[in-house]
Amino acid sequence: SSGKGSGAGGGASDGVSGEVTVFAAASLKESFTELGQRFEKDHPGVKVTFSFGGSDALAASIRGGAPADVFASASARTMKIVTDAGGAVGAPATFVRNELEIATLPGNPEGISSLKDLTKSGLKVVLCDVEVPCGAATQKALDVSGLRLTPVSYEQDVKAALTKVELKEADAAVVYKTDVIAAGDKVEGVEFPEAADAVNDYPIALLKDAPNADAAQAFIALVRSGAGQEVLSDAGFLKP
Amino acid sequence: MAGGGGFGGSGRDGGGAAARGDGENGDRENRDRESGSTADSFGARGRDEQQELGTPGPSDREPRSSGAASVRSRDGLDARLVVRRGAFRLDVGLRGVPGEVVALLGPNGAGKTTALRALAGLVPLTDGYLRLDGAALERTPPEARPVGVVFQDYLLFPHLTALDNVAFGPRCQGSSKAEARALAAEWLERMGLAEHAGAKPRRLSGGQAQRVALARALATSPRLLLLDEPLAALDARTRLDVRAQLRRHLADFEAVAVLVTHDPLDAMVLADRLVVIEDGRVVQEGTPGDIARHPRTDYIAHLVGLNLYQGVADRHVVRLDGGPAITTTEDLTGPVFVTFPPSAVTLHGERPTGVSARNLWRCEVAGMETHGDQIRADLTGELPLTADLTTVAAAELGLHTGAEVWAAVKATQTHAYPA
Amino acid sequence: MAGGGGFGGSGRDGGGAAARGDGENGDRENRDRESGSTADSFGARGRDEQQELGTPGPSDREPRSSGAASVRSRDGLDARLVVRRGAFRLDVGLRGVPGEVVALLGPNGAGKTTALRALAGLVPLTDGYLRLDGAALERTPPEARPVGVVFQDYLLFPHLTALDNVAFGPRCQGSSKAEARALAAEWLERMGLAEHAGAKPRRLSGGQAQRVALARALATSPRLLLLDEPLAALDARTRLDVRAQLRRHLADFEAVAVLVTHDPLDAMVLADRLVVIEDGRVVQEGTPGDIARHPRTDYIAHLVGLNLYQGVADRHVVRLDGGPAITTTEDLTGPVFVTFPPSAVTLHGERPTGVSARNLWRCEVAGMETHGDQIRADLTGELPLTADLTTVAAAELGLHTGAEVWAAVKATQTHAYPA
Amino acid sequence: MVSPRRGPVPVPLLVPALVGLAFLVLPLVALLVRAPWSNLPDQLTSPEVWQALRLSLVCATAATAVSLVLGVPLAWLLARVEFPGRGFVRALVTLPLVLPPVVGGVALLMALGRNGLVGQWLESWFGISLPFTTAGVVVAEAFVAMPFLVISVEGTLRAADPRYEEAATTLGASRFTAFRRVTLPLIAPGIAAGAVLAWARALGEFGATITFAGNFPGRTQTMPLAVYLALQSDPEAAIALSLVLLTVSVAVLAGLRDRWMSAS
Amino acid sequence: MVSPRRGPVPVPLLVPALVGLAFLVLPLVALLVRAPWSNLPDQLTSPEVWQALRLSLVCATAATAVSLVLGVPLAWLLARVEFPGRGFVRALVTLPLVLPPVVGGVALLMALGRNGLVGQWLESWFGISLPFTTAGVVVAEAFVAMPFLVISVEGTLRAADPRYEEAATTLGASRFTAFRRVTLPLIAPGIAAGAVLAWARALGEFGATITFAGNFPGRTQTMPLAVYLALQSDPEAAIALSLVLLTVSVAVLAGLRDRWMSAS
Ligand SMILES: Nc1ncnc2c1ncn2[C@@H]1O[C@H](COP(=O)(O)OP(=O)(O)OP(=O)(O)O)[C@@H](O)[C@H]1O
Ligand SMILES: Nc1ncnc2c1ncn2[C@@H]1O[C@H](COP(=O)(O)OP(=O)(O)OP(=O)(O)O)[C@@H](O)[C@H]1O
Ligand SMILES: [Mg+2]
Ligand SMILES: [Mg+2]
Repeated sequence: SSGKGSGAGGGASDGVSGEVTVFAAASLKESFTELGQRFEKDHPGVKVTFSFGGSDALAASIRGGAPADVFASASARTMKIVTDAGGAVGAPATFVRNELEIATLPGNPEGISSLKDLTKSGLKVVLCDVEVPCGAATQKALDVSGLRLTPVSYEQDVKAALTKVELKEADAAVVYKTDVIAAGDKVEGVEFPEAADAVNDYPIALLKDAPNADAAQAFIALVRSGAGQEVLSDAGFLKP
Repeated sequence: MAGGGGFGGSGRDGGGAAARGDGENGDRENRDRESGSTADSFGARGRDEQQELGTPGPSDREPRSSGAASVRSRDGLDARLVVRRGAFRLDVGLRGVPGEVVALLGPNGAGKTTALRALAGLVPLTDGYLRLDGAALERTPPEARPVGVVFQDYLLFPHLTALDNVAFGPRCQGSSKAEARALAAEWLERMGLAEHAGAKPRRLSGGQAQRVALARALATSPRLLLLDEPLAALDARTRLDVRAQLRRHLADFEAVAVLVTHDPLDAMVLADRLVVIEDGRVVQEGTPGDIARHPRTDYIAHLVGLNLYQGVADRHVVRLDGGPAITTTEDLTGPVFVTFPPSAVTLHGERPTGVSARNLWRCEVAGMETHGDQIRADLTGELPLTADLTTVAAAELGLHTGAEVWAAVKATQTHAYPA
Repeated sequence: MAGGGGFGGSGRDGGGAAARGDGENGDRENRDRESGSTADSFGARGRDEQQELGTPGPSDREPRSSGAASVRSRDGLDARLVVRRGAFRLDVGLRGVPGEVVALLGPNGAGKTTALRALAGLVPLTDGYLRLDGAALERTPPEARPVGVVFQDYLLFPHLTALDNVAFGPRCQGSSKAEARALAAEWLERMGLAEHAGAKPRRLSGGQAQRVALARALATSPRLLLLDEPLAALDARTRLDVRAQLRRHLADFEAVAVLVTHDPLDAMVLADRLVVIEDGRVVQEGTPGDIARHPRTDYIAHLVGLNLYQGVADRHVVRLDGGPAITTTEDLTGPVFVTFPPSAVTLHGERPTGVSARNLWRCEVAGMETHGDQIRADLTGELPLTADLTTVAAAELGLHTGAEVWAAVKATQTHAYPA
Repeated sequence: MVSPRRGPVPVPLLVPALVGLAFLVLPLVALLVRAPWSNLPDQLTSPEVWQALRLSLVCATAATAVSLVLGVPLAWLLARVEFPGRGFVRALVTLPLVLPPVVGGVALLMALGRNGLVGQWLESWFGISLPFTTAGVVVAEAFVAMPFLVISVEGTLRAADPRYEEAATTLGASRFTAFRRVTLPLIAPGIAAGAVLAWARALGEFGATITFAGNFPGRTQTMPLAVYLALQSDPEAAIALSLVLLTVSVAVLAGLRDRWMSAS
Repeated sequence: MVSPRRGPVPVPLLVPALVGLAFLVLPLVALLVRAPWSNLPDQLTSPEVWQALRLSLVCATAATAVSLVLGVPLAWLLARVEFPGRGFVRALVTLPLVLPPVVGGVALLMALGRNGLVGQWLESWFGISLPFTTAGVVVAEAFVAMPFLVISVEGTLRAADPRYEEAATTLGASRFTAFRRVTLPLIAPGIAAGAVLAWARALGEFGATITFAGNFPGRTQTMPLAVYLALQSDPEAAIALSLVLLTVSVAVLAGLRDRWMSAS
C-alpha cells in the first residue's frame, strides 16, 4: 500500500531531515523495521536508526542519557519509568495492544482449551513474571477468572516462556498472540475469553532530550497512522 | 696449608699399592661393609676389576659378556643407555653389583645427568636396555622403578616441610602417615637436621636442602640410588659425615649407587668403580686407583693431577706425537701413554748440567697459581706441562709469567702403559 | 691416587713459607695481577694482614678503626651486616680492598648466603652499615648497587638464551642491543660456551648453567662481585679455567669479590683473605696460610685437615681441657691451641718402646676411609684424632674398626699458639 | 630497620594499574553515589531478597565445587597430556564463554532438558529432570563458570615447573599421587584464582540460568534474576538489590581469598 | 624408541576430566544437532551478520587489549606490592563479574554516561561521549572482561618464583625492567590464559553492552545482540547466528592459543 502522505504529512517539505533514533521493544523489531523503511522512503534524506532491546534495558539507557528521539515500550510500566524521570514530552500514547493466548505443544496433546485446564496437576506451565507486562496481564486474567495457578517458572519475558514450550520443556505457556504467530507451527495457540480483560498496552513517546524532535514526531505519526497500524496488525497486534 | 696436595700428589705411591691388593681379591663378592669401616675393603680392589671398556660397542647388548663385574649382573645394575637430545647423543654402558658405588665422572655437558635421568625413567631410551636385579626396566614407569634420585638442584617440594618431604616417599610406598613421619624424622636425625624438620625448603640453606634431598631419596630404600652431585653443597665437615652415612646406608641395603660428581676426591672416597664419560661416551672405566695411575684422556689426567702424553714407545724411549721424546723405565713397544705427576717436575733457571734426569725440556711459564704454600706452574714450550714447586723454590727461581725455565723429570718418576 | 693429600697434608710445610713472605709486603696495594700470573703475588700475603677479629663488637660501627685492611677502606667494601631471619641472627663485619677476594667460609646454615643477599640489597639490614668505595649503600635499592651476584642455584632466566641472559645486565645499564649482545658473546666465548650461546637454560647442563651465571654477573662490570659457590658445579678442568678467568677479571676491574665456598682448596686458591663464620658470627679471619696454620675452631681445623685441641700451656706441655697433655716445641704459657696434621700421626699395633715421640696415646679405631692410596683413620680413646697412613702400613698393622692402636706424634710436628 | 628502599612502584606500572582500578571501581562508586538509599531498608527487610541471596550463594558455591571437581582434572589433562586435537579441545572448552548466555541456556535445554539429547534418557532412566530445579541452576552456573576455572588453572599449570612432578614419581608417586600431593598444592594460588573467577561468574550468572532453570522464588530465583525483574518496574529497587549482592560478594571474597592466597 | 610407559593417564583424573569435557561440550553438540541447517546459508549471506561478526571481533579484541594494558599492571600491583587494604581492593576488582550485566550497564551509564559522575566532565571538557558508540561497546566489554584477566594473571604471578626478579635487579634492572623483561615472559602462559578468558567473555558480552552502548546495527550491534534480537522473532535464526559466532571463535582460539602457548 502506498502510505504517501498518510497522516504524517509529506516529505522533505515539512523540514524533516537528519537522523531519527528510535528505541523500541524487541517484540516490535519486524514491524518497526518495515515502518522505518517506509518512513525513509516517505522522507528522503532522513535516516531511521533503531535500537531494539528489552524495554527495561532501553528505559535504563534513556534514563542514562541515551541520545534517543522515540521510545516505544512493550509496557506502560517501563514507559512510566521514563516519564516519571521527566524523560518524555507530553503523555505517551498507546499505539497498539497485545492480547494473551495459551501456547501449547503442536497438536495440543494435553487437550488444553481454557485457562482452567492449565491448573491440571502434572502439567508443566510457565508464566511470565508479574513484573513483566505479559505476566501482569496473565495475573489480571487469572484474577478475573478466580483461578490459582502455580507454574514451574515465572519467566523473565514472553520469549523465554515461549521457548520453553517450543523446546517441549513446558506443556503450556501464557503468551501474546503475536508470539504465537511468530513461532509458526512450533506451538499451537489456544484463545481464552479472559484474555479480553487483560490486554497489554504498548505506549510510544517523544523523548525530552530528542536530538531530532521534528522527525521523531513524524515517525510517531506514521506509527499511529492507518498504514502503520496495518503493518502492526499483520504481526498480530491489536489496535489501541 | 697444603691444599696443593689435592690433585697434584696423585699417583705418587701408586706403584706401592699395586703389589698389595692382589692377595685379597677373593673376598670381593662377600665383602662386608661394616658401619664406618669402609676401608676394611681397601684390599679388595684388585687389578682384575680394572676394565677399560671404552665406548660400549654393539657387543654390549649381550650382557654379562665381558669382565668380572658382569659375573654377578643378574643382581644389581646392567644397562646400556642410548639417548638422543637434540644434537647430543648419549651412549654408555653401566654395570654395578649390589653394594657397589659407581661414580660417573666427566666434564660439564658430558651427559652425566642425562644418564641418571634415563636410569630413573625420566628420559626415554632411544635404544639400549636397562636391567636391575635381573628385571628389565626400560618400559617401567619411573614411579614403579625401585630407584631413588637426589637431583642436582634438589627439587624439594616447596610446600612441604623438610619432614614431609622425606616422608613423601614412604607414604607413596604405602606407609601410614605416622610411620612415614617417624621414618622421616629418623632420617633427618641421622643427617643432623632434626631441628629443621619443620622448616619449609625456602628457609633452608643450600647445604641443608641438599641433605634433606639425600634423606628423601634414601628413605624409600631404593635398589638403585642415583645421586647427581649430592655432596657439592655440603661443608667439609658435614660432607665427611654424610659421605660416611651414605656408604653405611648403601652397605646396609646392598643397593647399587650411581654417583655423579666433579670432585675427584669424592669419587675416590665413595666409589668402588669410576666410569668416565666425555661427550656422551665412556672413555675409561675402572677402579679409582687404576684410573688414577693410567689416565687415558686429558680430562682424566687433569682430574687426577697428572701430566699425560701419548706417543709411540720403542723400548725405554717414547716418541710423542709431534713432540719430543720421554725416557721411561718401562720396557714397551707400540702406542703408549706416559704420565708423571707435577710434583715430579724439577724446574731450573738455567740448563742444568749435573742433573741425572734424562728428560729435560726448555719451557716458558704461562701461568701460576698458589695452592696454599705450593705453587702450580703451567708451562708451555717443547712439552706443555704443569709443575708443582714450593713457594721457597719459586722465590729462589724468581719465577714469573713469561720466565724461561728448564723442566727435568727423572725417568723413574714417569709411568708408561699401552694405549 | 693420592686424593687423600687434599686436606690431610695441610700445614705440612707451613713453617717454611712463613719466613719468606715478609720481604714483599710493601707491594700489596699496588699489586698487579697479570693475566694468569696470579701467583706473582704470593709473596704479598704477609703476616701483617692476618687479623683475628672474631665477632665484630659495637666498636666495629666505627669504620677504619682496626687492622691494616681498613687503611684503604674508603675504596672497596666496608660493612657490618646484621640480619634477623626468624630464629637466626647474622652479625658479621666484612671488609675488602679493591682487587681483593674475600672468601666466606662456614658450615651449612652459617649465614653465608644471607650475608651475600644483604650485600646485594635483597635482604634488608636489621642493623649495621654498608659502604662501597666510600658510598653508603644501606638504602640503595639492589638495582642501583654496583654489585654482581652469582646465585647458588644460578637463577638463569628460563625464557632467554644463554646469550641474552648475559646481555641482560649490559642492556639494563643502557647498552644498545647490539653492543650488549657483542659483549655477552665475548663473555660466553671466554667461558668456553660460545657454542651454547643460543641454548635456553633448560638445555644446559648444570656446569654450563653455572658458567653462564658467572658470565652474566661479570658482564655488568660490578664493583662488588658476590659469588655463592660459583665453582661447585664445574668439572675439574673447567674449574681451573674459570677460576683463573675469575681472578684475571677481578684484577682487571679492581673490584672487591666476596666468595662463598665450601671447598677449602677453592678458598685458598682464589681468596686473599678468608672470613670464617659459624652460626651467624665471624669466628676467624685472616690469610689462607694463617688460618690453615692457626685454626681456632673445630670446623676450621676440619676444613684444613688438622687435629685441633685447646688447653693450657705450661712451657712445653699443654694440658688439654679434660684430657691428656701434649708436648710441644713452642714455649708458651696460658690458654693455647695445639694442632698437628693427620700425617704426623704414627700408628703402632702395640705400645712402642723405642720411639722418640713424646706424645703417645692409646686409641681405638672408630672408622676408616680410603683416600686413593691413603687411609684416613678416625680414632677415639685418650685423645680423639684422625691419622693418615698408607695402605701398606694399614695392611701391615691389620687395621680394622675397633682395633686398638697406639698413636704417636713427635713434638716437632705439633704447633701451639695462644688461644 | 635499615632497609634498602625497594624503590617506589614504577610509574609505567602504577599509572595503568591505577587507571585500570579506577575503571573497574568507578561504575561501582557511581552505583553507590546514585543508589536509592531510602529504598535499601525496604529491600533488606524483604524475606524474598534474603531467600534469593541465600540461593545465589548456595548455587554459586555448588557450581564452583562442581567446576573444581571436574575442571581441575580437565585443566591438568590439557596442560600435561599430549593428545591429538588438544588445541581444538582447548578451544571447545572456552566456547561457553562466547555463547550468548540465553543461547547457552537453550543449548543446555537441548542437551539436558526433558526432550534433550541426554536429558530424555536422564528422565526416562533415572527420573532426573534438571530444568526448573535448583540443581538446574547449579548446572547452568557451572556450565558458564567452569571454563574460567579450566583456562586459568591450565595457564598456571603450564607456568609451573614440571620437574617437581618428576621428583615425585622417582619417589614412587603415581601420576595421580604426584598430581594430588605435589602439583595441586604448588598451583594452589592459581586454583584459588580460578575458583574465585568461577564463583563470581556463577554468582552473577543470569541468562543461562533463567533460560535453563526458569525463575521460581525460593527454588530457582537467584539474585541476578530478582534484580532483572525489579528493573522492569522499579530500577531503584534493582540497584538496591545489586548493592546487596555486591556487598555480600565483597565480604565473602575479601574474607576467603586472603585466607586461600596466604595459605600457599 | 624404548620409552618408559608414562603409565596411562590416572583414572581418578581422567574420569572427572572427561565428564567435565562432556559437560561443556554436550550442549554445544546439542546445538549442532538441532541446528536449523537449512537456515544457515541465509544467515551466512546476510551482510548484517558479517557486520555484527566483524564488530564483535574488533570490539572483543580491543577490549582485550585494553584489559591487557590496564589489567596486567593491576595484577602485578595486587600480587607484588604490599599495601593496606589489598584484600579489599582485590575483592573490588572481582565485582564486575558479580554484577548482573544490565546493572553493570546502568552503573557504566551512571559513571560514564552523559549525566554520569565522570561522563559529564568528559563530555563538557573533551567532547567525548562514550555511550551508544563503538567505543562504548569496547568500554562495556572491557569492564566485564578485565576482571578475568586481572584475577587469572594475579594467580599466575603468585605462583611464579619471585627470585628471578631479584636476580634481574642485581643485574641493574629497575623494578619495571625486571617486570617487563623477566616477569612478563615468565608468566606469559598465564597472561595468555587470562587474555583468552577476557576475549571470550567480551565476545559473548550482552547485557552491559546493550544497556551502555545500545543496539545499533553496524555501530554497536555485536553478535550476541543480533542473536538476542533474532531470538525474538526467529529462534532458529538465533541458533544459526550463535553457531557462526562459535565457529569463528573456535577458529580464532585454536589458532591463536597454540601459538601463544607454545611460544613460552
Ligand atoms: N632438554 C635438553 N634438550 C637438548 N639438549 C639437552 C637437554 N638437556 C641437556 N642437553 C644437552 O645434553 C648435554 C648433556 O647434558 P647433561 O645435563 O647430561 O650434562 P652433565 O654431564 O650432567 O653436565 P654437568 O656436569 O654440567 O651437570 C649437554 O650438552 C646439554 O647441553
Ligand atoms: N627465609 C628465611 N626465613 C627464616 N630463616 C631462614 C630463611 N632463609 C634462611 N634461613 C635460615 O638462616 C640460616 C642461614 O641460612 P643461609 O642460607 O644464609 O646459610 P648458608 O651459610 O648459605 O648455608 P649453605 O652453605 O648450606 O648454603 C639457616 O639456619 C637457615 O635455616
Ligand atoms: Mg648435570
Ligand atoms: Mg648458601
